[in-house]
This record gives sequence, structure tokens and C-alpha cells, in this order.
Amino acid sequence: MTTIDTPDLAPAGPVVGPLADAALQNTATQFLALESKLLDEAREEDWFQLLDTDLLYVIPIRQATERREDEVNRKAYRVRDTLAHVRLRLDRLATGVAYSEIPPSRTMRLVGSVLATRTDQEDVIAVSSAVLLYRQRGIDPHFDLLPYRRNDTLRLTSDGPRLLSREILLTEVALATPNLGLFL
Amino acid sequence: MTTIDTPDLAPAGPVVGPLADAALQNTATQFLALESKLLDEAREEDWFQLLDTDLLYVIPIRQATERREDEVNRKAYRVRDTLAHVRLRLDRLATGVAYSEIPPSRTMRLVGSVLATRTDQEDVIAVSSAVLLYRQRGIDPHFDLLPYRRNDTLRLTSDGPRLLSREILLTEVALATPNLGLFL
Amino acid sequence: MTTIDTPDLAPAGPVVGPLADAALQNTATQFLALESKLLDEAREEDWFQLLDTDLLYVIPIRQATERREDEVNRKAYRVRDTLAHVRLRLDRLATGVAYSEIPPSRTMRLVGSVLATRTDQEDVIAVSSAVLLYRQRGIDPHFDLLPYRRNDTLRLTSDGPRLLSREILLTEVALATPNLGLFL
Amino acid sequence: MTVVEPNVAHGVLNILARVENELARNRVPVEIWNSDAVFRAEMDQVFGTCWVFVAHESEIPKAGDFVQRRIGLDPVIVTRDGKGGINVLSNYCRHRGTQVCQTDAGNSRFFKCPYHGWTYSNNGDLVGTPHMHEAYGERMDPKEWSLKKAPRVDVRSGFIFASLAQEGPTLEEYLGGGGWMLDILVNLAPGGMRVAGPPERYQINADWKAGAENFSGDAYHVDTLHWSNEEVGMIQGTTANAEMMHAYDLGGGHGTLGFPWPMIGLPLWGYPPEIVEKFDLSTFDDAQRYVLETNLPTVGNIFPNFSYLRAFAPVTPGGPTTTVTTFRVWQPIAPGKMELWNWQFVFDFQTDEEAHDSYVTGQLLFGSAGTFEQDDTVAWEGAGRAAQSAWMQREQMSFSFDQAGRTTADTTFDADYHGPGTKRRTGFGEFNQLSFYKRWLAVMRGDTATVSGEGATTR
Amino acid sequence: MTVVEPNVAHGVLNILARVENELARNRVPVEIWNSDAVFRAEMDQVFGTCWVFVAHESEIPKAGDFVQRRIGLDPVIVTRDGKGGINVLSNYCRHRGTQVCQTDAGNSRFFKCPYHGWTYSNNGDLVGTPHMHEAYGERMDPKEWSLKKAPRVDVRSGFIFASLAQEGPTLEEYLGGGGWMLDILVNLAPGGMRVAGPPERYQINADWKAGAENFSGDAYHVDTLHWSNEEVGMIQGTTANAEMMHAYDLGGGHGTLGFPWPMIGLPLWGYPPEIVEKFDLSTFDDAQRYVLETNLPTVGNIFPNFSYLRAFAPVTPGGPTTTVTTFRVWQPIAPGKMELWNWQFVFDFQTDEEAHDSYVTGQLLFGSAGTFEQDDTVAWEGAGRAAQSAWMQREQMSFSFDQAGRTTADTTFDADYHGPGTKRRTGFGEFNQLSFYKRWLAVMRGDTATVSGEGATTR
Amino acid sequence: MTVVEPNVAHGVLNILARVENELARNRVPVEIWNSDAVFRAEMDQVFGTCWVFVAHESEIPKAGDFVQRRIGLDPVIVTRDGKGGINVLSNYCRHRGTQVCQTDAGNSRFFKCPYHGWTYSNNGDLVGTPHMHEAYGERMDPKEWSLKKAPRVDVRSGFIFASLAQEGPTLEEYLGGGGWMLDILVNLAPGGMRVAGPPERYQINADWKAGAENFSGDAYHVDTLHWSNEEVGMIQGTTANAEMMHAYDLGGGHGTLGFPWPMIGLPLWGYPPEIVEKFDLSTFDDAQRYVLETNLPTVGNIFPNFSYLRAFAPVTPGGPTTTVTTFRVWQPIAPGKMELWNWQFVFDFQTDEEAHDSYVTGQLLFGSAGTFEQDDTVAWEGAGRAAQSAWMQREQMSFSFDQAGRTTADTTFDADYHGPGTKRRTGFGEFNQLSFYKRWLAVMRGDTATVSGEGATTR
Ligand code: FES
Ligand code: FES
Ligand code: FES
Ligand SMILES: [Fe+3]
Ligand SMILES: [Fe+3]
Ligand SMILES: [Fe+3]
Repeated sequence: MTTIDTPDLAPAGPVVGPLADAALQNTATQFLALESKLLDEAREEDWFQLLDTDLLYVIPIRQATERREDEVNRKAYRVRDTLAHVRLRLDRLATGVAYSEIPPSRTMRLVGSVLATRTDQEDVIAVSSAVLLYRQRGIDPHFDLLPYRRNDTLRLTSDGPRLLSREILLTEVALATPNLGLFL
Repeated sequence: MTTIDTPDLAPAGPVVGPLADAALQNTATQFLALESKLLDEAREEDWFQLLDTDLLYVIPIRQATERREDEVNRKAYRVRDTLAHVRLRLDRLATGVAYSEIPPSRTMRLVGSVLATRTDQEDVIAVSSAVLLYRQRGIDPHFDLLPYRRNDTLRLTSDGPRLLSREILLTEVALATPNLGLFL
Repeated sequence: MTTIDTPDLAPAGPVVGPLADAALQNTATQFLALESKLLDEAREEDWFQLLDTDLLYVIPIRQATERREDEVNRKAYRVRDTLAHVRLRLDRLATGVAYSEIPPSRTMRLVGSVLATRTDQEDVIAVSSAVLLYRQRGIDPHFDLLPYRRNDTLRLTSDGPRLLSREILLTEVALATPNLGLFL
Repeated sequence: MTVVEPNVAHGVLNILARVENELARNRVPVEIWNSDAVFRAEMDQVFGTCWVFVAHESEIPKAGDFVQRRIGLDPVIVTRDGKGGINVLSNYCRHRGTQVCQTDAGNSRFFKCPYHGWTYSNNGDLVGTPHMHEAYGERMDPKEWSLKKAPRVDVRSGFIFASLAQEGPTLEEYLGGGGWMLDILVNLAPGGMRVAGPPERYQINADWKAGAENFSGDAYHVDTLHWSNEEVGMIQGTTANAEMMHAYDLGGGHGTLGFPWPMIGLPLWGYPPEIVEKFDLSTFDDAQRYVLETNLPTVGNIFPNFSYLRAFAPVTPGGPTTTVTTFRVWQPIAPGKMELWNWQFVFDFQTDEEAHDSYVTGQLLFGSAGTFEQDDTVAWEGAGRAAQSAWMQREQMSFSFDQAGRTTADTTFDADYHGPGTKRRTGFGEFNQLSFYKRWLAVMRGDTATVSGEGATTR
Repeated sequence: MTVVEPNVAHGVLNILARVENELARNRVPVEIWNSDAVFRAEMDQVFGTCWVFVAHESEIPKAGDFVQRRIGLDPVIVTRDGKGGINVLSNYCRHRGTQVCQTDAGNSRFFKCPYHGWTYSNNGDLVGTPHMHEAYGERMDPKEWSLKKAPRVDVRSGFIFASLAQEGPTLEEYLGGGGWMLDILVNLAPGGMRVAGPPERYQINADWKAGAENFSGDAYHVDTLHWSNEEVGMIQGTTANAEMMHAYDLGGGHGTLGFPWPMIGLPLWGYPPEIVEKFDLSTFDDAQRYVLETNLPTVGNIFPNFSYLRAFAPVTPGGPTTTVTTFRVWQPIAPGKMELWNWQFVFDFQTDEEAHDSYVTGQLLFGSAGTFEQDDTVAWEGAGRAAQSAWMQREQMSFSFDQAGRTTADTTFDADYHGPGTKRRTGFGEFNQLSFYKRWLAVMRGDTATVSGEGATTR
Repeated sequence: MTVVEPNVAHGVLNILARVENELARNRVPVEIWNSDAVFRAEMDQVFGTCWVFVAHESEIPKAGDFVQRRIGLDPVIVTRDGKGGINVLSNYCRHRGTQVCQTDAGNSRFFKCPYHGWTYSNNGDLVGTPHMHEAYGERMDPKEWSLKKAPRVDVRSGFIFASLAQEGPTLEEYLGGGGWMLDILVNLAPGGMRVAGPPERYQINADWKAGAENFSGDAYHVDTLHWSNEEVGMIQGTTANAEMMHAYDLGGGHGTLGFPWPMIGLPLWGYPPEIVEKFDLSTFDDAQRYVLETNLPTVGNIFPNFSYLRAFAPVTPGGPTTTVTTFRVWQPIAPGKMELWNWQFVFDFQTDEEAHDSYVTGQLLFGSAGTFEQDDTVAWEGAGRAAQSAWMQREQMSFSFDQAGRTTADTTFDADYHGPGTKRRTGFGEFNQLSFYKRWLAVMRGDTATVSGEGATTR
């Protein structure tokens, strides 16, 4: 039998890191928006300029498990890319014979639920976001949806923010698209 | 026969309440983003801390009618929860035998179209938002989509904003998911 | 054989116009959110007040082509509306016999990935956004999805921002909805 | 009933033969829960002949009021015409099929087709065709060219039913004991009950029969599937549920479970004095009064797909209590898929506040977000998935209703019960569920002559 | 035509028999608008034999240009080869079926399969296989192993048609009166017409025949379905539309409605002097000139699924006017579902500005957001939904084309008309629509010998 | 094998007859890659009889561990019970079909059905029913009412296979040469291999056979489809791939391509000394050693849908190298649609760091985002699309395996090879693919008596 006790309202601190102020939140929002625009416009080389040299880009594997905390195995990867891997992927795309993306998928990356928080490091912020990627490949008569959450860190440099790390948690256990020939 | 008269551009006032400034808008944006993150991460108890003790959470019933204003019957409810009801739902989920959400649905709440406005009360703001909730239950081979708009009010407290009221207007007349075993 | 050369990180300038500051970005965000709210609530006349008299609203035709830059033919239109055309459409909707939208489609416009940049003109900003429009018509048992990106310009007036131009790039080559009886 | 030719395809007849064999040993073959052929045959045999609930009178009180509903897969407009009559109209224009009504509810004297303007009265008659003279010479016959109408529409205690068959038993004959029991639930006071609001709808990946079977008599699932509610104080004593529930087999495939509310100190479902004093039980017969004093109807199904449930609960755990009444339709929408239409009902005389508590709490328990409902909606998915399994088909899997042959509960009929059908002094046994499927089999075969059904005749 | 064996399944033959019976009394049975079996048979009988429009020459002007289109459900690449020839190629590699073209349009001499690299010339020939010697010894025969090609491709006034049947009537024979009328629309000036832009595409929950039927002769819907346009000043006088439109039944299932533009002071569809002075009508025969002076082709369909429409409208209400020409394909994509492909056309000689006004205004009215188009796209949904109804199937519902037997308009043929087929002095009567379905029935039965059709023979 | 009656429908038998005819001339008819009837028959004939891979022992090391997998369309729970036994259980409750396991993996002694609480042990036995005495009198027989179990489960080198047929060849007999070759790949060291992580899954619009065929022997696609990898330095020398790969036809539909790793200076797949020193090759027979020294198994398929691939690559272009091993299941989910389940494997003895490099690089190449994998996933779509084409069906399209009859490579068997089946000294010829389809045809016809297959017998 439960009673309706109103719990002590803990300060926001424990729930999540210290919230960014409006200017910093704006930095994060604009960065994610710019990224999504560049990738949707097939401007991967421009996007590449927004990556930090220490980039780590990871898509862990998720399974349906009884508890949420067991779902994602952070030592199991769909993708685990450093900047060198990303460079490799872009180079391959540029060969003109990376057939899966000829023509490039028409995409729309809808980024929302953006939350920027400060971290221990003065020049690094953490940014959480939710994304729906809508994809139509080649002459496909259908479309594919890719829903995911991202946990990013951005490094604030004198040239603007750079993507330092990205963890992508796919909502679904099986991809409903034939491949991940796209950056998420 | 129509003529193209450019109507007098009324000030924004009549269309919607006074717009929040960037800082207040940011408060609203971060609050909604935080909420969506906590719920997607199955951290319902953390989310509960963000609710005001006077919470009213309502999902009215919508029908297809000739005029938009007749669609939503605000005396007809899918859900009408006070804080005590939310507490009850969390307690039930915590029993370990609330089978519909074992395992918890994998969800992605994409919040966008956020608009914060000031209200008559100094410490209360109104926040409108649009949400797409992507849900995959258990070992379902398919996914469910829940699209909705929300009209919220937030109380600004010294501990941060708290959800004071939420009205959820589902886009569809029939749910394309078997139940609302989730907070929207 | 590729080498992993970290390219010179060009300043953001070349990639996109100068980013708006938090206040200006907020102006854009709130404007797009307000628009989406008004249109979802079938308040087209209120929305009309947010349009600039010089409005140009264009949906070009997109095709699958080998290169992204050939996809969109900017001299090919699904829609090319001036303010007078929009006025015409609203007048027609108001006749009570524009059957396709009787009852009005239930819609949810989810706006995200908003990026505001400054332009050559002091009183004009450019705003890029991504949108998913969820639509359910009449007694349809199904729903339709319309994904698109928008390139807008807003004129900042003493009465608030006004939509000066909008280019809508649909993600898909064929509409998966029977008509565009909606503003995007 | 022979009004519809048994046009069930050969493959379906083979399945029905296996259903008959398996029912004889308290089993039901898996293939009936998700099969294109079975589903298609149900649209004809079940939903093309049976009396199907479409709306409650309180939803269309005024002339011109209408709601749009479905019979099987067919959209129908349920109208109150200018003479107060109720009509159940097909929503396809007779000219080229365009749907003349695109809303769920409204008020209109006419339905004008948007395509070429043929205009129908809300009793279905064709009353206008543009350019009538040039186009058609003389007026098109209003009846011959009316919207197709359900040939038979009737009302029981405010509940509107329609049958798409020209002939067959009357509604009263069809409902039989099911109607008699329904009356107990709703006719407690003058004016009966009314809807608390429009229906809420949600789509479940389960066959419509899963819900009908469950509400017909599944007392056995409550203390497992719904146990979480016991833990948080929304219900008590469910471990005794299957034992305390008594099963009424009302004939015609209709079944009800009756809970001994008086025995736990909650006579008349726990309605408080201020409600009870409005009740007038004088209209009930002796057998109904016996029911009211012993095992009151609590959950039940009227064949094929119309169910009800009455429960007593706190408005919040530990808070004040209320009694709720929900009706629902298990609306088929595809093989293995249904749309649940769920209404809360209150007594017509109840105050806004009383109605509000009952409504909100009814939804809290049995709405789409209901603390009971949630778990039912997904537990029912399995049968339809198993039905699609090549392996299970090779194994000729059948589901188990073996309690009927194995239960040690006293399953003799209650000799003090003199109402229609039979009453057993237990909720164990899965008897009502078997009666539901026996009736389904008979209806699917077009053999629906004996309306009152096996339940009633064994009384 | 006997080139395709009538491989329509038994169930379809029964349906076709009912179509024949119902057509005899001016009705069409509901089941043809949404049925897996009928749709599958259409893919063979209709789209496997008829001449189907695939592209306009102005879409592939240069060597190497190609666009990807569909015939029935099949993707085809329409190419301009190095010799200027036009080829209609199947988009499945002959090795393992991988699609060799993944774009809607482009320019290429070759289509190289990404899987193993078999390479086809843009005339379809297999011209390369990697490791040719080790893999295949000798060169694979370029013709034997070419991409499958439409065996017959031909052009009429710039419009490219293809037939997948090896034999049968020539394009000229097939088009018959339909081609003769098409010429009136587009051959007004040297160079004819060109596309104003690539096609726009939108998916409609309606059978492809709904659009074809409508454009064949539905004068009757305009002042109801499109009335809103009259109210806002985009069109005038639509209440007289059905009376003023004259119906040309051109044989072969092709039909056109002709509006008396001169009668309302808009000779030659209202084209302004600066356009008209570019026209050269000398190539037309007397009968064509009669058409141009009286009831000019305004909306029509070429069997099976290629339609056109020419209209006069203000570029904005009250603003300057323009004349627009839209062509469209009712592309089947599934039973009860089509994808509309819509092109705006302008005369080749028109200036950019003239073309722009015509293009934009054509889209304003008849694009996916068109103030007329919107309402058609959804009015057509009903037939397909009714076709799926078990109730309507039991009722053997047929749609009404009763105007043919009832109209009081003068339906005698215009004796002054000496062109192919017949011309009636009214738009009432639903005659063209019936001719469309009669032709459909004949084609579905494989009985397409008499190309010129019933319309032409009664001339 | 006669354990499953050949219940393939008439339409399928006609298709199979055409398959036989076409195979005789090195062709395969298009219709087998996307047909409801063929797919349904495969669920019975192929996935209802064959030994199907379900999991690796390293995925369920501890008592109580389980993973959920599929055989054909059926979800199965693969459990490690308290006695260490492995069980493959159907996931439908025997009472009413509710799924008793809703997770992909976990650890549990029991599976309790949420609906009414029937409780099954992790060996499948029914061990509890609530209110047992009242409901069922005596205990329900635990075996009779157990979850349906795969009647035969066996393990080869850690790989768990299950057969849904009661009878038939043992796993060892079934695998034959396929097992013998698998051993070479994984039994290089004590402890063999283990999964590097759980499977990743992605849904491809291609028939499951497209993947199986490709991995059986498609050496010919590499230097076209995957050429981009050569350009960016992830692989070298692929133009010689088809020539250097030798094709092992191992009988029973199993096939492998063997690459001459030693010849390019990378003996034992390029494993570095610190790995190789852990290898113990003493368990292999002479023929296996011959394989290890010449053309090592590099890519292969075990009939029906279990494939593997071992590759050597830099962890980034120009960086240090690693050897990766991927196993995958081409899981059918609908006609023309599969879900790819992809695991990376490492040797049990490998350090975390070694395993990490191999895992990450394996995914970089062959994960869903893999630089090779991406292109395969879409190249395979064409066959299923062509299969749905009415045009191609009318043309009786067949795909080409003509290399078998035309290649000029030396296709005589390697006389020095003394292992099971045969080995050809080339990757040209499409022989293994033909053997895969010959085996498929035999299995589809229920004629699976000769387990060792044509390949083995010609040795
Ligand atoms: S379809 Fe209704 S009037 Fe023509
Ligand atoms: S599939 Fe085209 S070359 Fe092999
Ligand atoms: S369905 Fe499993 S216990 Fe009833
Ligand atoms: Fe229940
Ligand atoms: Fe029209
Ligand atoms: Fe490959």
C-alpha cells in the first residue's frame, strides 16, 4: 500500500549536471542544428571541420532487457570511430563508387530535446539531444526512420565548438534501415 | 471574389501571451529537454521530483469534427491525473509485476516547437511544445508513434522550475499503440 | 590510399553565415514555434498576420540524382506563392466547401534543428530548420508523414518578426500524402 | 439463421471442423486468432448477421445528432433523424462511393457528398441530385438510392444495436439472457445510464476475440496479470477472485461473472447511500433480485464483441471510493488486430461531481492508461502471434481450456438461480469462454437458429 | 490482341462477367476498384499490352539523357541513346537482378551494375562483364543479355509511349482518335509543347481508374467539388459546366470534354494575341478546325492512364490571366492506391516569363497543393474503400452511371462533327466514363482486336 | 528426410519444377526471391527441418542464461538450464499463447507467463499453475504441457544448432564437410572462439538467400562492389580475388571460398606471432592441414543461412593490422526481407586489447556501418524487386549463373585436396552458388535423404 508522500524536492544537481546558461545552451543548439544541416545537405567535408581531433564516436549495441540499465552494453559496438575512421569513411564516400550512397540518401535530421550542461572541464560542455533521422534511399518507394538519443561533449575552442565525443543510443534493437551508411 | 487586402498586423499580443525573453525561454527549453531525457532513461523517480505538488496532468479525448474547436472535449479524459495519481503509477511500475512495461518500452521523446510565454502570475510561465514519442515495446518487431502537442505551465521555484499543469492534445483520434503506459 | 590529415579548421564563416546571438536565435525559435502552434490549431488567420507583404513561399521539385546539388530544381515548383496566393488559399479554406480539409487535418508540426544567422541586411535574418509534419485527415485510419527542411528569412519589424521568404525542401521525391492542402 | 448464405471458404470450413473437434476436448485451435481467411469469414458470418452494438442513445440525444461507428470493417453513421428515429447508415455514396461523412460526431440534417453533390437525409434517403432534371430526368427514387442502411436497428435499455441481416431473431430474442443481465447493470434507476464522455480508442495487436473471451469469464487471470494493483492498494483480495466470482452462462454466447459484493460488505457494488436511494429495483423480476443480492454482474460480454465491467475503487490509493462502469467494443480492424472503443458510463441522475469521480477513476483503472487495462492490452498479443507460426501450425497447437474438465471447484448449477441460462458457484472452469467459442463456431457455420443457445437450454 | 495469353485468374473472370452485366445497365461493380486479383490482372492485361505514356521528348533532349519511369509496377529507364534513339529499359540487371539505375534522371552512356559490374549501354546492350575471359570465355551476347527492353517504343507529337507486348496495333492505330485530339492540344505551333519542369509526384489512396474515369468525362462534379474556386474568383460559371462541355468519345477508351471557349469570349482557350500569333493551324484537318472553333479539348484521358487538362485562370484572383496545360499519369502502385505524376507543359516558343506564369498558375490550380486538385485527390478515395467492404460485397454494390439512361439533355451526336469517334452536345450522361470501362473490360479479357473501339465505329 | 510431409502448395511445386529445369542450364528463376507461397513453404521445408544456428555457447555461459533468437519466423528462447543443458523453447504459453519471454537476453530459472501465471522451468517444463488444485485438480503434466521444444539441439565447436524435425540426420551428419571446415576456422586453439559482443541486427530489403548465396561463393563481386575499399586502402589486390579464391563445395549445400593467405605473405590469415603461438593445430587431420597451408577458409555459408568471414585489415588506413572474424545469420522476416544478425568473434584466449581491435575493426568493415557491408546490403535488393515484376514473370526471367558453363579458369578439382566435398582451383564459375540452390531445391521438395550431398559424393 502506498502513501502519497511528496518527496523532498532535491535540487536539480543530482539529477543532471549544472545547466548551461542561455548563451551556452544556444552554442550547443546552434552547433547541433548546423551539423544536421550540413549532413542533410551532403556537406560532409564542412561537417568534418566541426570535429575535434580527439573525437570518439560510438554507437553501442542495445538489447531488450528486463532493466533499462542492462540494455546498452558499452563494450559492444555497432560503430566505434575515431577521427581517423571518420576520415576514412569520408574518403570512401568520395571515391564515387561507394554504391550504397549513390545517389546520397535524402535525409532529414530533426534534432530536439537539447540540453546543455557544464562539465568538470571549463572548455567542455555536455549536450544531450534526441534525433529522428528520416531517410529515403535511391529510388526506394518507402522511407526508413532512425530514432536515437545522443550524449555528446563539445570542446569550446577559439574557432568555435568542436564535437569531442558522441554516444548514440538507438531507440530500437534492430535497425529498420539496411545499413548505417550515414552519420547520426 | 476576394481582394488581397493586407490585414492590419496586430501586435503579437492578441495571438499569444507575452513571449518569454531568451533566459526564460531557455528555462522552459531545458526543463522539457531534461524531462524527456529522464523519462527516456527510465528515471521516473528523478522526473517525479520535477513535478509540482499541485500538478494536473490531463489527456482529453479528441474526435474528428467539422470545426477544430469542437474536436477536443475538455471534460472528456483519457487521463486526468493529480500528483497522487502519478505517484500511484510510479509505485505500480516499481512493483516488478506491472507487465506491460517489463521490459520498459524503449522510447525517444523528441520535443520541439517550444514556445514560452509569461502569464498573469509572476512565477508561472506557459509553455507550448510539440512532441513525437517513438516507442518500441518488449520484443515487438514494429514501432509505435505517438504525436502530440502539450500546453504546460511551469512554476518557477527556488529549486528550479516545476511542472504545474500539462494538457496533452494527441494528434490522432485513435491511439496507434496498445496503451498509454508511459508519461507523455 | 588516404592519409588522416586533420584539415585546417576553417572559421565558421565559410560554412554558414554569421551565427545569431542567443537573443536573435530565440526570436527565430519562438517565431517558428508560434507559427507551428497557430497552424496546428487551425488559426490560419492569426498565422497570416505573421507574413511579410513581400512573402515568397516556394516548394521546389526534388528528384533522386547522382549528386545532391542536382536534386532540387529551383525553377521547378510544387508551389510558388506570393502573399496574394496565400490569401487566396485562406479565402478558399474559409468558404466552408473546400472539402479536402473538412474536417481540418489533425496535424503536429515538430520544428527542430533551428539555426539563425545574420544576413547582409540588418533587419533580415536567415533561419534554417527541420520539420516533421504528422497529418491525419478526416476519418483516415492511417497517418501521413511529411518531412522537410526549410530555409527561411525573417524581417524584423517593430511589430515583431515577419516571414519574408520560405523555401521548403521535401525530403522525399514523392509525397506520401494525397495533397499539400496545408502550409508547411 | 439462414439469411446469409454460408459463404465461408473451403479452408475456413476445415478450420471450423478442427475447432469443433478441439472444443469437444476443451481446446481451441490456434489458427482462429490470426488468419486472413477466418477474419474475412467473420466479417460476413459474425458481423454480417449478429446484432452489434453501435452507440448509446445518450450519445445522440437530439434530432440531427450523429456519431460514426463501425460494424465489422464498415463505417456506419448512427443518426437521430427528425422524427426521433435511429438510423444506421453505410458511409459510401451510392453514386461513386465517396464517403459522405468525414467526422466522428456532429449534428446535421443532411449528408452531402462532396464529389458530385448527391445529398442524403439523415434517415439515409437520397433527397437531392444537382441539376436533377438534366442529369436524371426524374427524381432518383429516394429509397432505392438511399445510403445502404442496416435493415434492422433496435434499442435495449438505451443501447443501440444493429443487424446487417434482413432476417433473423429480434434483438430481444438475440440478447436473451444477456439482455436480462444487462438490465440489472443499468436499469437500477429511472433514466438508466448515460455516457460520461465520448469513447476513447486504442489499437491493440490482438484479435477481437481475445477481449471478448476474457470478459466472458476469465476470473483466473486477475491475481496474476493485475497483481500490481493489489500491491499498490487499488484492489484487494484478488487471490480469492476466481473462487468468489460465479459464472453465468446466459446462452447465445453471452457470459457474465458475478462477484459477491454483499459478502465483502459492499452491497450493490458499493454504491454509497446517496446513490442507492435513487435506485428503484421494483422493475426487476425475482431472479434479477436474487442476482442483485448475491453475485452481481461485474464483468461480462454480449456476443460478439460488446463488454462491460463494474468495479469499486479508491479515487486514489487510500482516498475516497467510487464505483465505475465501463463498456467497451472489441472492434476488429485486421486479422489479429483490434481497436478498443472504451466508454465510461454513469447513472443519468448522478451529479457532475459524482460523475466526474466515477469517470476519472474508471479511466484510471480501465482507460488506455489504466492500471489494469495496460496489462491486458499486451497479454492478449500472444495468441495472434502464435497463430502465424509455421511451427505451431505444424504442431496443430491448440490452447487449453482444460479447467472445464479438471477443476475441483463445485461446478454444479446454482439451484436457487431461476434466471436465463445457468449459474455456476465458481469462477474456475473456463466454461463461459468455451460457450463463447461454441457460439462463435455455430455463427461461423451459419447455424444460428437456436438463439437462446446451449447455455439457456441446459438450465 | 492475342499477344498476351488471357491469364486472368478464375476469380477475376467472374468479376469481369459481372462488370459486363452491370455495364449493360449503366452500372459498374464496386469490386474492381480495390482487389488484389483485379490489380494483378491489370498489371498483365492492361499495362502489359497497352501503349503507355512514359516521358516527353523534351525531358531527354540530349544524347545520354534519361529519366526513370514506370509501366505498371515496373521501373523503366527511358533513354536517349547516342544515335538519338529512344529506349525503354527494364531496371533489373540480367545477372542477379540488382537495379542498375538508382536515380530519377541523369545523363549517362552506360548503366553499370554495382554488384558485379555488368555494364549496359544506354540502348540496353550488355557491353561489358568484368574479367570477361576468365568468367565467360567469350563475350556474352549483347542483345541476348541486354536489359529487357520494351519491344515497341514510339512517339506522338513529342509524347513517348511504350508497349510491353511484342505485337499489336501500332501506336498510331492504338491512339486513333485520342491521338488526333491530342494533336489539337499540342500541335498549335511548330515545336509543339515542352515540359515546364520535371514531374511532381504524390500518392493518393485511390485506384488509378478513378482519375482516368474522371478526366475521361466527368463534367458533372465541377460545380460541387470545386465550388470553392468559384467563390474565391479563380473560375466562373461552373454551374453551366456540365451543359456546356461536349463529350467526345474518341474510341479505344479515349475520351475528351470540349468546352466552348469561343462562346465565352475566349477563343483558343483564351491565349492572348502575342501567343496566338505564333500559332500555325494550317496543319489541322477540317474536323480539327471545327473542334478548334467550337468545343476545344479541355480535359481528357488517353487509355489507360494518361490525362490532360487545359484551363484559363488569373495568376491571382483579380490579377492578369494565363492559360495552363497539365498532363498527368495515374500511376498504379498498389490495389486502391496510385501515385499521381503531374507535369505542367508550355509551348516550346514561349518566353521564360510566359512559361513561368503558366507553370506557377498551373501548379496553383492543379499541382499537389492545387486549389482544384486537393479536393479530387480525396474525393476519389471512397470507391476503393467501399470495394473492401464485406457488406457492400454481399449487397453486390454497383456504382451508378445512370445518367446515360436518364439524362434529358440532347444526347444525339453532333452531325457537324466529322472527326474520329462521336461528339455529343452535352457533358451530361456519363457516356465517356462508360466507354472507358467498356474498353477496360475488353482489354482485361484480352479482346483488344478492334483498336478503333466502339466509339470510333459508331461514328 | 521424410519427417515433414512435403506440404508445399501446388503453385510452389510448379515453381520448383521450373527451378529444376533452369538449374540444369545454370540459371535460377526470379520468382523464388520474393513470393508469399515460396516463403511460406520455406518456413516449413527449410526452417522446419534443417539444423539452424541459434546461438553460441559463449552467449549463455552460466546456468539460467538465455537469449531469444528465431528459427524461421518463430521466436525461440535458447536457455542454459540448471544441469548445464541447452534448450530451445518456443515462446508461446501453452495456455493461451501469451509470450512468456519479452527480452532479448537475461538470466532466469523460470519463465512465468504474465497472463494467468503458468510457470515454466528454463528447460521448458510446466512447473506451476496458480490455484493448482481448484483449477486443475492434479498437476498438469510438466512434459505434456511444456513449452514446445525443438526436438533436437546439438553443439558443434561451441555453435548451437537446433532442428524442429523429430527425425533426420544428426547435426554431425548434417554439417558434414561444412562442420569440418568450420572447425578449421574456430578450433585453432583450446577454448575456440567466443562472441566479442551481442549480435547487432539490421533489416534488409532482400531475401535471405541473397546473403547465403553470396557468402557461399561469390568471389566475383569483390572488385566491383567493394572497390571503394581498395581505393582508400582498406584492402588490396581485389582484382585478383576471383582468381585467387578457391571454391570448396562441401556438400549439403555448404560452401566456402579459400584465400591463399600464405601466398601473400600472411600465413594463418595474417595472425601475428603472439596469437599464432597460442594456436594448437595438432587436432586437425591432414586434409585440414593442407587447407591451412594453402587456401584457408575465408568466407562461407552453412546451409541454410549461417555464414562466416575472416579478413585481415588495418585498424585504420595505414595503421596497425588485425584479423577479424564475423559470423552472421540471414534471418528471414518476410518474403523478400531479412534481418541480418551479425556477431564478431575472437579467440577465447585473446586479451581485451586484442579482442577490442578485432571487434572494432570487424565492425568497421562488416558491421551495419561497415565499409564493405553497406554496399552488399543494398545490392541484394534487386532480385526481390524483380521477383515482384509482372513483366519479368511474363518473360520467365531467370538469373544467370552461366560462369559455370563458360568460365575459362581451370575448374578441375584439386587432386591434392582430400577433405570432404571438392575443391576447385578458382573462384570463377559460380559453382558453389549453384550447389546452394540445388540443395535448396532438394530440401524444398522434402528430399533430404542424402545428407552429405552432391558435393561430398563427387569427392
Ligand atoms: S460520388 Fe457521391 S455524388 Fe458522385
Ligand atoms: S547483379 Fe548485376 S552484375 Fe551481378
Ligand atoms: S496464457 Fe499463459 S497462463 Fe494463461
Ligand atoms: Fe484483465
Ligand atoms: Fe476535378
Ligand atoms: Fe560483399
